[in-house]
Amino acid sequence: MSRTARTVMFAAAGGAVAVFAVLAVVRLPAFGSPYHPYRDHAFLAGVAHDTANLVSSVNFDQRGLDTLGEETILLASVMGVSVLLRRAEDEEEHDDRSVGWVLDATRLGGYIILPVTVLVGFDVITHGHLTPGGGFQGGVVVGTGIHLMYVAGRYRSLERMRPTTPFEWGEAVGAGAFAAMGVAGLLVSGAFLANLISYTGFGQLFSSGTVALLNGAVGIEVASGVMVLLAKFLEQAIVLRRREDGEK
Amino acid sequence: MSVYGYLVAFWLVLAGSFGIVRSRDLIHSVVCLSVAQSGTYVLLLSIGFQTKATPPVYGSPPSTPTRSVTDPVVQAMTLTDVVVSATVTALLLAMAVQIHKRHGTLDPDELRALRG
Amino acid sequence: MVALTVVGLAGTAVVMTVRTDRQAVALAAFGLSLAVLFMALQAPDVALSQIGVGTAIVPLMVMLTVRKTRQSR
Amino acid sequence: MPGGTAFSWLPPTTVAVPILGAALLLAVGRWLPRWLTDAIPTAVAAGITVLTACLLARTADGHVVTWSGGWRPTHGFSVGIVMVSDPVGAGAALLSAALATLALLYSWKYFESVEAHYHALVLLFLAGMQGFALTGDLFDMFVFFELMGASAYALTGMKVEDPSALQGALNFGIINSLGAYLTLAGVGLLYARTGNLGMPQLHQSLEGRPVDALVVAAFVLVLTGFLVKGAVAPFHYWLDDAHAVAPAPVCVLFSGIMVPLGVYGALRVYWIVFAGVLPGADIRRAFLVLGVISALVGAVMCVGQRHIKRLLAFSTIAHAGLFLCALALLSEDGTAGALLYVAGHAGAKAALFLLAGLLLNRFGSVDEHGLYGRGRSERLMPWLWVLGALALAGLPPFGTALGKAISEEAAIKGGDWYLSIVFVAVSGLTGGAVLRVAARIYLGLGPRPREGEAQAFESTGEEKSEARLRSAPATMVVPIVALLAGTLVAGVIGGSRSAFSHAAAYFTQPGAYVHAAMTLTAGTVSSVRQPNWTGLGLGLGFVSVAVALVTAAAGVYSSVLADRLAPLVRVGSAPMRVLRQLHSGHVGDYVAWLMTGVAVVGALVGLPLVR
Repeated sequence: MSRTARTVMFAAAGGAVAVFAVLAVVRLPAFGSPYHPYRDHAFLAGVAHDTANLVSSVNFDQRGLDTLGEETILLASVMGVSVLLRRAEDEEEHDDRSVGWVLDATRLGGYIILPVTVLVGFDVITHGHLTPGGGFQGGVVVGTGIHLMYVAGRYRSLERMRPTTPFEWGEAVGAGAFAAMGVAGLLVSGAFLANLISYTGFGQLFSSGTVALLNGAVGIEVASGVMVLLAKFLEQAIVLRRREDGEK
Repeated sequence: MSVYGYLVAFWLVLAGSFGIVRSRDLIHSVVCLSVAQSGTYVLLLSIGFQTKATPPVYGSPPSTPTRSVTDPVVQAMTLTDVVVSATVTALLLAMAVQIHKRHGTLDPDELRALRG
Repeated sequence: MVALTVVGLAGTAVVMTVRTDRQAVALAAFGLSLAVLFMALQAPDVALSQIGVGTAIVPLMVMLTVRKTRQSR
Repeated sequence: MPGGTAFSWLPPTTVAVPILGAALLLAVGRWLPRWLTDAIPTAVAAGITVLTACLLARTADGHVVTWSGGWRPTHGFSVGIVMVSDPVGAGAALLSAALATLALLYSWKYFESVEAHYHALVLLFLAGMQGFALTGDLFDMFVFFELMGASAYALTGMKVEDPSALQGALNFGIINSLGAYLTLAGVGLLYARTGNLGMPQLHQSLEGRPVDALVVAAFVLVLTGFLVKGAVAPFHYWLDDAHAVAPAPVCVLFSGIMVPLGVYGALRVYWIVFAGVLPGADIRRAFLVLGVISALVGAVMCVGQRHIKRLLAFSTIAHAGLFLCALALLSEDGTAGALLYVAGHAGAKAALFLLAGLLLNRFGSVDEHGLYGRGRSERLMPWLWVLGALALAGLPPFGTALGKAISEEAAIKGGDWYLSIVFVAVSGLTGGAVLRVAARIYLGLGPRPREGEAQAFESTGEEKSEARLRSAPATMVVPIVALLAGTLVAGVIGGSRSAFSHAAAYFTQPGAYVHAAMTLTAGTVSSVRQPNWTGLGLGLGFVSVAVALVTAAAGVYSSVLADRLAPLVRVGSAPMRVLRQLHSGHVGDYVAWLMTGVAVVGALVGLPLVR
């Protein structure tokens, strides 16, 4: 269809959907209303398992299956990216990686900030059940942290820093660990992803049983997933050239 | 005031889809898709919001089961969705790179190889 | 209230920019405004992940994709 | 027994085991020899097939309920996720596991250079389907819906070196993701109104309440994602592009089980959550309208195709429309007929896709005109191809024919007599198109199609395939024969018919589902009658085969007939050109059509309520 016909059709349909949306939204409970029945039960269950961060309790303890599904989506799409962006025959390495002049100040800054970010990332993962944060966010912070090396230094140093194979392996271990803990929960107490370890006192490091462990597993997986993702994209953008432009 | 949050959410979803319809570049449509996607986050979180409520995290164990805490369930759903959908967007971008390699162009109008 | 309006406008801005490299910058701004909105909606976890993902990784990938496609055009 | 009835450990394991297998493959895939990377996933998929088979047996006399994480409902509310598997869900899981095993077996020889990623992605795709079929929680359905999607996008875009447009995979990705996000919005609305996510709880909290715009909007939005996946009329555009690009074993999983799962999801949500709330008559009309449109569009486009994979994709769209019509009758018979039809169709369609894969491997192209007469040297394949085509057309002994017969009777009993005409015409047209392909390639019937005859809109099927296999190896022929045998068995043996009607009874009675989920005691279900072959069913079966033969003959000798029936051809080609223009391959069109679809479904469901 021509562009204008397409836009006209979309405008009409979009208008109709918007009218539906307004009709529906008007009947929703008011914006800040205290009507959250699920929250009340989730609250009790979370406190019962001594998990300070209720969001992690819901994520890893009460609705564990959702998180298993989400995390597998992450595994699938990172695998998809590594399949799609693998080196096709007609591409070859292009050695202009050494170029890239970096301001001294940023180089210095980079070297200081890099370890700090990675440390913060790991802290966010391990304290997932206490402070806001958890496996997902911590993994992202660690994943992006290491790429400071590229910003502050050169691409080749980044590549030496993190070859991709161990991270792909790390990703598989994270996903496998999550599923294994689920099955372990099943074997021990007959319920998939049950909270196994005794959840001692509130607020300590090991207070909420499997939530902390699952957080760790997801953290490893997300961190290595992000690493593989960015590695593939960086490799595509900087290193690979199609053979025929390579010769020019 | 009460309905504004939901309207903004639906507005984002519609704007994202409109972007895909109008786009001349597949990367542009993938980015518009992620805009539509964040519309659903805004919808979910504004459903879970409660005025004068503290975030659902505690330093010390709460003595009485208080009600003034925002809904952790909605946040858990959105939380995982944000991270995961970024990787799905990355997958779609990788496909766009492949299309560009194969066909040299990213404009859906020119990509007529798919005459169904 | 204000955060919602800012998010709405930022979203429209991302959709409106046609050139993809400028759109990556708009996307980063949109991600940031979303993170601020999530803080306003009392959702610190989501805000943290939105900052990490929406403002850092996705725009970076869009830039890399644009660079790859523009480079061999 | 904590966490649910006996055997409650089964559903989560069928989801967790493929994920573990995929993680293992990814970790050690690099160092395994090629045959091991093939053997492990096939073994895992076969294991899942066994697990789901005994799950199906177990659900024969009651739901298998699992509350994940041990969160059992205390006085009517639970925080955990419920997985309720009833015969239909377990049957869908079994079908997906069986098809995955055969697809993996088929791809031992089909691919030359592929590391473990392909197998791991297929396993993740299998895990997504299992979870989607077995879960009883709405948000969980959305999560597994996206898992199916993500692994499907990766699998579709697999063959990087392949010149055929990768844009199909991207269109598929964008449209499916947009559908998923609309479903998420619908789930959010329902959560805001009722405060819980599990389908049994939603049923209880929505039942007494009056219908209002929110419930209708939530219903429409939640359904959009499932209708997009089920390739129903206004949302179906992505399917044929995705099939044209995806490798053959992946197409088997798409058409065989993923599309029917979309329709299954839509009806499951309707029956459990919205049956008590929304008036049946309006929903029935809405589904019927959508089903008939997609059946007709699919059939017409199918006849006009040269690209064999695209032709089979359009026949999947047509059959998805038929399933929707049969299920839309909202009666036990209609559902039993549709379920049997899905099982039969999955076998026949999967076999045809595998045959197309063989063609691609042997001759490097799936273009009907290009392959004209080159298949004469074959001996086994033509018969398999003709058998598959006849099964598609509804030849009586096959499962597809029985399913079609029962659905037609249910339609006539329900007063929609015109439906049987649609059934006969659509299955006839699609079967005929496949027969025409077989006749042209294998038997070289009819005049050689002149190169000029291919209309400008045709997308030729030239795909560069790596290797030329001289003879079809065993690992590729065995799955095809097994699939066709399965279709035949579904139609013939008596036991299968009673099982399907029993399953339909479970599917159409939400009360037992909710009762079992909330109180962990098996709800009893009465299944009314024993559907079997009747005179009318047989008659309609033969009529549709006759229609198929006529279309095949018309197709093969079309160039000869063209000048004699010039006026008819000219009239016929106008709508064809318009239809072909609509399937333009442009993602913007598809999104516009998606939004129009949402508006149309909303109008169909909502307007009668407003009056």
